[in-house]
Amino acid sequence: MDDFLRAATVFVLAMVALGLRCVLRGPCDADRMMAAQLFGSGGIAALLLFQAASGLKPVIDVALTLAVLAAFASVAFVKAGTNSNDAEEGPQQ
Amino acid sequence: MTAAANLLTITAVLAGAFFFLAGTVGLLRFPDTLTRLHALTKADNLGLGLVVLGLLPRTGSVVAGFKLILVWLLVLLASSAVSQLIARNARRSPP
Amino acid sequence: MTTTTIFGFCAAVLVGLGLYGLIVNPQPLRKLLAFNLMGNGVFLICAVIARRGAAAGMGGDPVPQALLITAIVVAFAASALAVALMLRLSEETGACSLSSTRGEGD
Amino acid sequence: MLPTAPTIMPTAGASLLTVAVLLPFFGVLFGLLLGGRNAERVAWATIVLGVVTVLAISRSLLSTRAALIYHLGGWAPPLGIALRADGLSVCMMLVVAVVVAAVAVYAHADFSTPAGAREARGPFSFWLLLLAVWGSLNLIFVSGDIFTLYVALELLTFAGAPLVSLDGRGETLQAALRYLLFALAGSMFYLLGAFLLYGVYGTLDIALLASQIKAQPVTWAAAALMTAGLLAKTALFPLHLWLPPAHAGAPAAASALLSGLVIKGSWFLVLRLWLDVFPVTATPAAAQWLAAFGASAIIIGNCVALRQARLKLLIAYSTVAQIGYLFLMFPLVAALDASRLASGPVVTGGLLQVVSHATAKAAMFMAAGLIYATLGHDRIADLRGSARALPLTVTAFVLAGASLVGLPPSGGFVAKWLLLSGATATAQWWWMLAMLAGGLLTSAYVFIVMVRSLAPAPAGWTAKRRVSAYQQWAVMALAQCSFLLGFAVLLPIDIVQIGRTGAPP
Amino acid sequence: MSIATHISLALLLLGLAFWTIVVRDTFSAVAGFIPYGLLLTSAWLALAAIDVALTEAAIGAGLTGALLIAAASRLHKTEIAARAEQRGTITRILAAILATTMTAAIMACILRLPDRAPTLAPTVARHLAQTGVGNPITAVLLSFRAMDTLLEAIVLLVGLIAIWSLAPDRAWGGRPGQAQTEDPKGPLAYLARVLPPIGIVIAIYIFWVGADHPGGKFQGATILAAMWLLVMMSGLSDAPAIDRGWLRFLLIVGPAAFIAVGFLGVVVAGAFLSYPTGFAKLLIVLIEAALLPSLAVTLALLLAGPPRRPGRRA
Repeated sequence: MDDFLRAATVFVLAMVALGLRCVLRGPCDADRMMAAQLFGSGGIAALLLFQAASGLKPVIDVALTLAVLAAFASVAFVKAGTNSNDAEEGPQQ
Repeated sequence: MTAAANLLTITAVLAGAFFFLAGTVGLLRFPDTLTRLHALTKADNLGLGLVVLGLLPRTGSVVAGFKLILVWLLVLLASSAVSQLIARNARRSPP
Repeated sequence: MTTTTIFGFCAAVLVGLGLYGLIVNPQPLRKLLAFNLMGNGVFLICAVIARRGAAAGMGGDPVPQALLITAIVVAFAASALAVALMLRLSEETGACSLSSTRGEGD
Repeated sequence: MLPTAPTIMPTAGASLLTVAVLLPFFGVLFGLLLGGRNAERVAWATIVLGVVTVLAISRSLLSTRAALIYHLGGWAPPLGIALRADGLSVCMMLVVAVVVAAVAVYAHADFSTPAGAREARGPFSFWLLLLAVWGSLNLIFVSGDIFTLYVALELLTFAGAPLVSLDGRGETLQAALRYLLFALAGSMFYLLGAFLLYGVYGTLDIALLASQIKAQPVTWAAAALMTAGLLAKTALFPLHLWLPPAHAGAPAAASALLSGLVIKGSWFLVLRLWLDVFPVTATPAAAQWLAAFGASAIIIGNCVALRQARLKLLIAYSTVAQIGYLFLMFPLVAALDASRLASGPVVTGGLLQVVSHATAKAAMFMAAGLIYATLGHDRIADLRGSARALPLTVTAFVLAGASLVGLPPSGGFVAKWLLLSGATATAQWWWMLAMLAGGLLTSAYVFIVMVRSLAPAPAGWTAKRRVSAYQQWAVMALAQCSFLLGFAVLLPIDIVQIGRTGAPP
Repeated sequence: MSIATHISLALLLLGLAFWTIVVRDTFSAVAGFIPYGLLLTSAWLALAAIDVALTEAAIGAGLTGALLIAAASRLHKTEIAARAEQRGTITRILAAILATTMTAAIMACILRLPDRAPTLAPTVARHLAQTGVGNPITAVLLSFRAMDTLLEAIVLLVGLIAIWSLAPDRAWGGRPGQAQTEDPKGPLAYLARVLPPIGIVIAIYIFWVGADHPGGKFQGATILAAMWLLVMMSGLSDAPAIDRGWLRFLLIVGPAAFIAVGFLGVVVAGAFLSYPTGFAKLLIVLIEAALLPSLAVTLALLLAGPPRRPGRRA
């Protein structure tokens, strides 16, 4: 069973890595923003699978923290990307 | 009981892995940003949901199971809001 | 190959990559990214050392782990200060670069 | 098993060490809370109390004639953190207290909240950062734990870098950024070395490390990493490039702090490590390397200083050169220890060099600030009239310069004399050459500045701004400290040597 | 098999790190940084450092990522000019040699670490009962090496003062960051209404379990800070002007309480930061509770940057 979970981890990680490669290459910033998204779901899934073999309990708190903070980081990410695409309003006074 | 739980874990995790595969294939194959976004969010959130479902029997306590589901809900919430933002952004500035 | 060796090597490469980026990349923000990589490498080495000291029913030596938490928070503050300086610099001069018209000194 | 050597037992009266460290930080908190004009008032109260604390610590050290040791939280190392103050630490604390007080007097004119404003950025930041610099320096001097020292180094960086760019001009922001990046990278190297030491010896306590350390590759690597990191922060040649623009661009009071004190923090740590932690490991070859960098710094720093057109840049490059002297002591100590001779005088010489440079350089930067305020510029070619307008200040500048050159009876003279005799005793004549050449070059630029400022002012010239008398006296007091420091050798007891453990007697 | 997962994790980590260093576009480089933080979290877990993983998840993956991304977007303009000044080939080669040497040296050091690794774990275990807390990391952070934690809180504050000192003079006393012009009915505002209540509960939970299980004030404070920033980013509530009295009080209450408890220890327990028998856990929880709001506000303001707009009293 543990080996199955570990194999699943490697598989999901591989998928995420492949997707990441594609997303980070662009072509536009909107694609790159998906990187955070991709990891929000795929990364956390890999993390959970990864630790399922050796007992889940404390890891769930980590996943919980990650889920909250990943949401925050994605928002920061998208907002930042949006700002840099908009033709720079310049600093507000 | 354990056998049934193991079966659930294996089935759900396999299904979840399949959706991750589908999401990645979508990313690789679809032509434009919006469709890729669609593939990514749909497939990956389902994938995470199935993985969470599969791991539920292994948590050992109700509280832990509840937290696990909460993880999924949080990711779902974030990704729905964020993908809308990305979509707007993509529409405003075509590549 | 044990887990600690794998991550120890990974950490060593991270430090090297960070050092390379720190020297080679001209943009301050890229330098900061490289600094963060280097820092992560250093922290990873500490975690490896902590893991090797697992004893008394603990998964790792708690002292270096506690140090790591402190170090991560301090590194965050450092990044925040550096970013604030870069943004202010670009606001003031319209550019964010470390090489400049040298002062009257040279 | 907890190894307990007699050198790590706590001593009575050492709780003052926590006060010396935390009082300035408490001042920061209090000043932040009250804000506005109160920041300066809080700073003043803290400075008065802090000076009293440091004096009390010195008295305690002199009466017990042994290092003061304090275990925080009652936990003995390796589990807990020890504070330890020996003669070296107390001397450094004293000089820092003196310079901080003088800088504060000087800065009252430049950094008081303007009338009508409730709170202004410059003064608020300056006073709080001044206290933060002081607290982190005291922590560096007394901490006995290499990780706490890392935190102290970062604190010092965070307090020092913004001092560079207090005026908010583009070039000073750039200088501050470059300084910050250098310093951060340096701390990371230091931290890596510290972690490696923990990985091998299982402790971070300096005294415990000293008793366990063995000459082996990982120890060498750790020593190299920590030293390299600290050298980047100290701006020893060839890692000095960040220093001149940062120190020359900052406001005068901030330059005095940065050049006089801040770089001494990381230097002190190198000294601490090489004397107390790594004496077994520090091979003479490594010490020769350190000093070789030092000698190059002396020659190159001084030559570049001579070519400067602006006074503040000249002083900044002179700092680059003077840092070099601080590293000449290492091969001397190593050679003396190796031949079982007393290395004490050389260490005293090195420390005197630091003390005289700290006071002299702070005085010079503040003098340059006054000259700038009076003339409206600091071009060396156009200094005429400044001696007439600011006799006290220019005298102070020259006295401080004399101390850098090493004329008797200055602190610089005694320091260089002690170092030179160490070099003679160990037959390392090449370091003597570097020192003498450095002295000649230094006297050349001090002389140039003196001659230029003695020239009469053009007819009809008036001062751009009148500077306060107390500012001039603050500069003079520091310059006198440096110039008369040489008489410290007449003291009945060599305070530097109290509680030194590293070297064999 | 476990080794295989670890190796793939390490390789992916290195791949992302490599990407961050070599890619031309800064925004792409930073885009790689958020997944990188997530992977690093997994690495801490693989090394059985759960408390560190929590901290990394909160600070490394969350706050640092957001900080760098915002910086990358605001420095976008300066990119093109900066690209012109690429380093020459010789510098690159020398840097590569230096970096390779460094890597090799560290690898050698890691292989040469003593076989019987020194550890303080048994010592910590022996004294754990005296601190009253069950999580050894919390015991180290708040009892054995409490000074480090106190200094760290002070480091954050000094960092904040340093950042504030970068403000333009006219904006002193004002609000940090730019005014937000978000759609109050948009998806972001929706997220900023729904997520923070959940986030706050999670933050307090993480803080509360910290005494006996992985977790604690830093991690909790980071989540709180993130939630506050989210509300600020969505435009639902503006950043506070930095001269507010309540803000200053929140900033210092944690470190001040910490120092106060420390000196209380001198009086009643004989040493700075030592706790009287039986009261250790109470005092530790007290310090942590005072630190939580201070750290949260400090972390959020560190990210928000120096004041840039006039406050209420223009």
